[in-house]
Amino acid sequence: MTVFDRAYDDTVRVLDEDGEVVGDVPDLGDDSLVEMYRHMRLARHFDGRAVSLQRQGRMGTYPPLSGQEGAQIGSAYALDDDDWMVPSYREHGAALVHGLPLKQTLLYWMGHEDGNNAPPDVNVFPVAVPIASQVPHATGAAWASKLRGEDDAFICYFGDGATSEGDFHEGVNFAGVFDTPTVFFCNNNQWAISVPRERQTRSATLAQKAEAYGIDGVQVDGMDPLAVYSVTKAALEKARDPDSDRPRPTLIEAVQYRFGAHTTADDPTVYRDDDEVERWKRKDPIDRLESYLRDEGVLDDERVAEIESSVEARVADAIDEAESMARPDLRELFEHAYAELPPELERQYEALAALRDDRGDAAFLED
Amino acid sequence: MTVFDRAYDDTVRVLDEDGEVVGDVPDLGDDSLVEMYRHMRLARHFDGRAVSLQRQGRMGTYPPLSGQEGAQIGSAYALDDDDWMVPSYREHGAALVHGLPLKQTLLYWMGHEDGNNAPPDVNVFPVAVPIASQVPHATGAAWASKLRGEDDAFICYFGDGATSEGDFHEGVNFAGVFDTPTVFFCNNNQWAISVPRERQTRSATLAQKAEAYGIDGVQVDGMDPLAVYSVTKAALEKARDPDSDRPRPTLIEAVQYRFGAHTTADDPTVYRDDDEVERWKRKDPIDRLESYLRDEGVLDDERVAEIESSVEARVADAIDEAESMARPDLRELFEHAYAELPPELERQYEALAALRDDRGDAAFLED
Amino acid sequence: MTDTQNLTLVQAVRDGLHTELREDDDVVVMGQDVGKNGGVFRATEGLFDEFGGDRVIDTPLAESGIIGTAVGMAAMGMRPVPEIQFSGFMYPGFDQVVSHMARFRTRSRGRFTLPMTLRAPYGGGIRAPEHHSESKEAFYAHEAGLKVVIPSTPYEAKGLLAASIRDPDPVVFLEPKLIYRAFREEVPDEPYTVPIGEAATRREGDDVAVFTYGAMTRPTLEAAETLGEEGIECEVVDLRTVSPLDREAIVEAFEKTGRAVVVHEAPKTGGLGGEITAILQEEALLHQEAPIGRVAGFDVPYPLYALEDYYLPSAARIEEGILEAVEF
Amino acid sequence: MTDTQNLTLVQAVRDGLHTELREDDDVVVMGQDVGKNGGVFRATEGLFDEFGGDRVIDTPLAESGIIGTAVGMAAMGMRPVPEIQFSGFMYPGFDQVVSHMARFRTRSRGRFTLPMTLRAPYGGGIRAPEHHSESKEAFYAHEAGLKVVIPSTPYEAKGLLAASIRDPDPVVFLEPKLIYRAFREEVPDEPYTVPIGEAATRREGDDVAVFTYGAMTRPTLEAAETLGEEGIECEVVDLRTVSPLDREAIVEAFEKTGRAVVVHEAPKTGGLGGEITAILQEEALLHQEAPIGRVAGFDVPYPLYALEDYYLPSAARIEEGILEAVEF
Ligand SMILES: Cc1ncc(C[n+]2csc(CCOP(=O)(O)OP(=O)(O)O)c2C)c(N)n1
Ligand SMILES: Cc1ncc(C[n+]2csc(CCOP(=O)(O)OP(=O)(O)O)c2C)c(N)n1
Ligand SMILES: [Mg+2]
Ligand SMILES: [Mg+2]
Repeated sequence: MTVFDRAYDDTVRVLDEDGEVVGDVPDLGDDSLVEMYRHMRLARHFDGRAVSLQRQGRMGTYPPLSGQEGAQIGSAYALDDDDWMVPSYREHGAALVHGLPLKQTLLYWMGHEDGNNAPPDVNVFPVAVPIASQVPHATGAAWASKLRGEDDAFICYFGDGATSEGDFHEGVNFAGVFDTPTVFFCNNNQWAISVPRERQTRSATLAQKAEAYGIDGVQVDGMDPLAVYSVTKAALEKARDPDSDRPRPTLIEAVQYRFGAHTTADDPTVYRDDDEVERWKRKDPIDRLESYLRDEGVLDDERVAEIESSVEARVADAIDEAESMARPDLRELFEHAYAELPPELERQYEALAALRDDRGDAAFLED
Repeated sequence: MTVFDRAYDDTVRVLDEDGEVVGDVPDLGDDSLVEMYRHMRLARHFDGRAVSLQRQGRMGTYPPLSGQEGAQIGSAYALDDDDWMVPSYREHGAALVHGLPLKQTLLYWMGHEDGNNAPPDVNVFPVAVPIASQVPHATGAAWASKLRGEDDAFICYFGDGATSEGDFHEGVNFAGVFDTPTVFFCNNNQWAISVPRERQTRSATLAQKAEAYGIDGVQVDGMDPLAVYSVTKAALEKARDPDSDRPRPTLIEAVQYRFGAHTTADDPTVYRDDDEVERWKRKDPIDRLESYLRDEGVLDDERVAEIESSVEARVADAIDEAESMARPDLRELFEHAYAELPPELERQYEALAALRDDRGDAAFLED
Repeated sequence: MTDTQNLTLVQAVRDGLHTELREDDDVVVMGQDVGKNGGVFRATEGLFDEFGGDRVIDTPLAESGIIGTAVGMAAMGMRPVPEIQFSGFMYPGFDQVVSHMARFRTRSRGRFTLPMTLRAPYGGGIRAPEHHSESKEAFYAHEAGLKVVIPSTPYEAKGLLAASIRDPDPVVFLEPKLIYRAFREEVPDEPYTVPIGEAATRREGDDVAVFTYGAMTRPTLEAAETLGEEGIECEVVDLRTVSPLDREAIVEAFEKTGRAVVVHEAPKTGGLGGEITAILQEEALLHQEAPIGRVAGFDVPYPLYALEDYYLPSAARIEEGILEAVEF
Repeated sequence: MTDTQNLTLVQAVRDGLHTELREDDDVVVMGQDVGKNGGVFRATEGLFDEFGGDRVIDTPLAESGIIGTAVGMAAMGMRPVPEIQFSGFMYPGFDQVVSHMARFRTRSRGRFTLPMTLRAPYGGGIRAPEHHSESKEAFYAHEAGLKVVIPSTPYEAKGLLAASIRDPDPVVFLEPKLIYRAFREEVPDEPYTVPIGEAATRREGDDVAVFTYGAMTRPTLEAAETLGEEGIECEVVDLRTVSPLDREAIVEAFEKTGRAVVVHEAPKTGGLGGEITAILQEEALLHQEAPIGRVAGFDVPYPLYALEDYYLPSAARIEEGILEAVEF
């Protein structure tokens, strides 16, 4: 019996809220477990710093991820390097694990497209802002890989709200029909801005939406990084196996909570109770894994302190790096609209550059 | 136990292929049963005449319905007069039962918008050509009725192919969330032009897509008019009952077959076998009901002949009526774009009218 | 004497919704986060508490669902006011806009009409993420059957919104979010309308007619003031409705000056600047003394915010464009 | 000497697809009914049998799914050629076109490019049902990052399609279905391209420049011939690419004649006629001798077929429009 042979509401768990083992601990080795822990801390710390950069006017609107580290880091750890990640806008943690430099995430939210230009060997798609629109991309990209006889798997992230969009439906349906190697990973963080999960859809679980596409669906405790790792790993393996007797695509519903605001532009106290937040905070994925690793004797105060300071240093460095980047050159506004600039665009650029030279930046820039 | 408490693939049936009773015959009375039969014959005859009008150049592209009379007439009979019908483009049979004059269907396919202008007391929406786009309309219209405290139910028709569109997903999901009095009636005729049902989606049934929306889903033999009637009736009653302990919306999958071409512009022999067509023709809904009614002693040769000739006369009259309508006036091109014509449109109209007066219709019209 | 409040544009929108919800039971407001949350820009603040969840409706995250169900409601005679959170997210529902909203009346020869108003904040300049800054009013203006309204002041925002909601035809109502909170104006508490289809002269001048709308009205007026100090007098016309255009007002302002510039933040190619130029060509060539200029967004995807100030027409670029027309 | 076949436009499209499928393994054709059925217009006839279901792919009925998965394929370096069955059904996938197809390159600073070609038959005149006759090329021309190509002859259809498929940028390729089978031309069997971005002069003349494209090229040439008999000589320019426009060719033809008319079947307001007028204003006002005319579809939803002959610009209307420009 695989992890896919269970009721949709039979949530997969490995660690309970106190970090006690209640399922099968994946065979990862201590070093990897510590690295997972470190990445969760890194993501959490990054998140706090990013929010405060925004508050200080050093960054634009930013979507925090705190509370979702278990799902992000757990799932990203299950990927091979060659596998591809197709994120929404909140998966900085997952992208980090898969090799995207923090500096790029910072740059992106500081308003530079460069943030999306992942290094060539980092298999991460650009941030997708229109909800669920990346779902068909993940199906298509995985389909391309299958058509070419390659054996990479693809993971696509999206939220609970995204499941209401037509693109979710069409993208997952195509994956079922063409049996593409795609793992659809739904970060059900209970809220789509102010709209609660229950108002998004009347289905009892999101995992059961798999039924509509004839693919596997499974619910996992998204705040349990080890459970997430295991389920994602199993789904990726199935995706990579053309001879599997099950459908290659899987819909994973990772049940979790966003601790903070939807973005820095949002005030969640308007639409949700502190009580609810507190209740979910007791499930904190970082505490859980830490407690398990301490019980196992893999982590102690010293190691945790070392991790904390290494994490702080890494984030600080990334911020320095990002902030030392100059405002992109005017030319960048035009450069990548086409492979080769059409003459009219060249002219638009030249007119703008001439006016800037003539009147100075002050005639354009607010700050 | 209601008709909704069954497995998605446990197809509801009343008459078998030979017209033998295999389920609960609805309590309709002989007259109604004969009227149902008459309407099926009428739809079938109309269909053949429409195809031949098209062949003779007396009508434009036309989508035939033969084979689908069981689903159309059976479901439409379940509606109250005050209930609303939201069709696609193939439901001439259903619309007829609900009061839309045949003449209007003819006019529509002869290229007159007038065909869509149903009489005020006929609760039929205009034909919707973009696949599945009428699904949210049916949800919204039903929702309006609910918000106003009215107790009308709404039936929305669409095909198997339509279930792949985002609008199907979004429309049905809204219905689930807002518990609208809508019956989603899927005419699964096995083909979306040349794309077979199995390539449309990997789910084993279309009925099970209801799972994604937390509503009831049920499969019915769409070529069994009595089964269709019963299931639709139950779904409509549930829709009309705000105190129902089940979700008010229902997804009905009516399994059936289109005997003819997708439209008169299509050649189905390119993509499907004669064998398959023959197999399905043995399930002909008209033969089935006829055989049942003959067995019951309700129909005999004489009655059938009378019905046949009344049907022929009615279609012939409708064709005469439709063909005696003049080409709409030029003004009609502009008249209904807005409640009141903006000055520029008035000008465009006047310029065109002046040119037509000057150069005559021959300067515009091909024929 | 009527009571007034000193409101920003977004508050005036809210007030307009409030008034219409109160006046007409058939009006409902619907969309993502418009209910409990009061809208991401607070355009629906407090309406949920006052009118309840059946009049001010939080919907699932699905634009086609929002617009498509509103079409169904409107066909039944209600007056839904769906909100799309940002105009850049209209596209998943674009089919419902062009294939149904625009066509139900004509398709059914007037049996079904769609008295609905589709609201969305639009335009750039607020340092927002990708897809949050576009202005694609030209899409809607090219689709017959729709009216397209863009307010630029609080007073008119309320009046134009009321007129849109009461209009028998479907209206796309685009709100320039850059000036949602830029300034305040006295706005009467009582219901009133500002007519759709009529442009407004914001500044009189004999030298050149400048046509604009939405958030670009302010930098255009700023440029006009600067040029005024140099003795160049601009007539600034705020179109307010971009479909159907107020051709009469446009032609009149041009005939007065013989020169014209169109300012919009939408990309230049295919924007309304071309349409207005063509109208002037058709109707008033003999008055023309200079090429009709366009100061517009560039023909590139709207950038992330590090470069957006270069993208949007600034007062400096507008001045430059006007000068070209004047000095020709 | 190369072999040729005498083909209709739709056959030339098919031949172009055939050639590119053969030349490049990364090319795949996908869409509704393109496989076994060979396309509802037979534009993909026989390709499924020759290249198999992994290269010529029947998809579910979902435009956003078709375009969106093609975006994903293209991002991985393939060259998908999705077909939308009629351009009027592009809209359920419009978000994928404007939010992704147009923007992937710029968004990722060129790391991800989308060498994809989105084909759709467009335009009226074939007595088709609702939504089957629209021409909304202006939507795509207003969206930076896309190229928009419209052939009008069999030879060029094949060459432009090949150029589009090989282009590093995403192309919207609109096929005028009214002339899918209107006439034949010798089309070489071998691969060749016709460059994107270049207009073609179809007829020389000194009196007036007439700009058009797609199916309107024929009635325009017809009108030009009629007027030629009366001594009025039209220069007829077929734009072939409507984004980016060949401004040079447009301006040159205008400078030669001082008069211009734009002909398109798209609705007048917001159509490309306005854009071309504005370009001429910007670049060549001093040559102008008459208002720039527009002969276009009316600003109403495209009618059902009983009235469509009135809707589409006919040779008579085009003559009339040209005469106005000439007699001014
Ligand atoms: C198509 C579209 N509509 C609306 C928005 C505005 N918006 C941004 S995030 C969001 C909520 C998303 O909720 P969910 O899918 O649950 O993801 P989460 O933000 O919770 O991670 C909305 C409505 C958008 N980005 N795209
Ligand atoms: C949005 C959209 N895409 C494509 C089409 C073209 N088209 C017309 S009917 C059809 C197939 C519909 O299949 P199905 O939903 O099964 O209904 P059926 O015709 O079998 O009744 C297609 C692809 C369309 N009308 N609308
Ligand atoms: Mg969420
Ligand atoms: Mg079908």
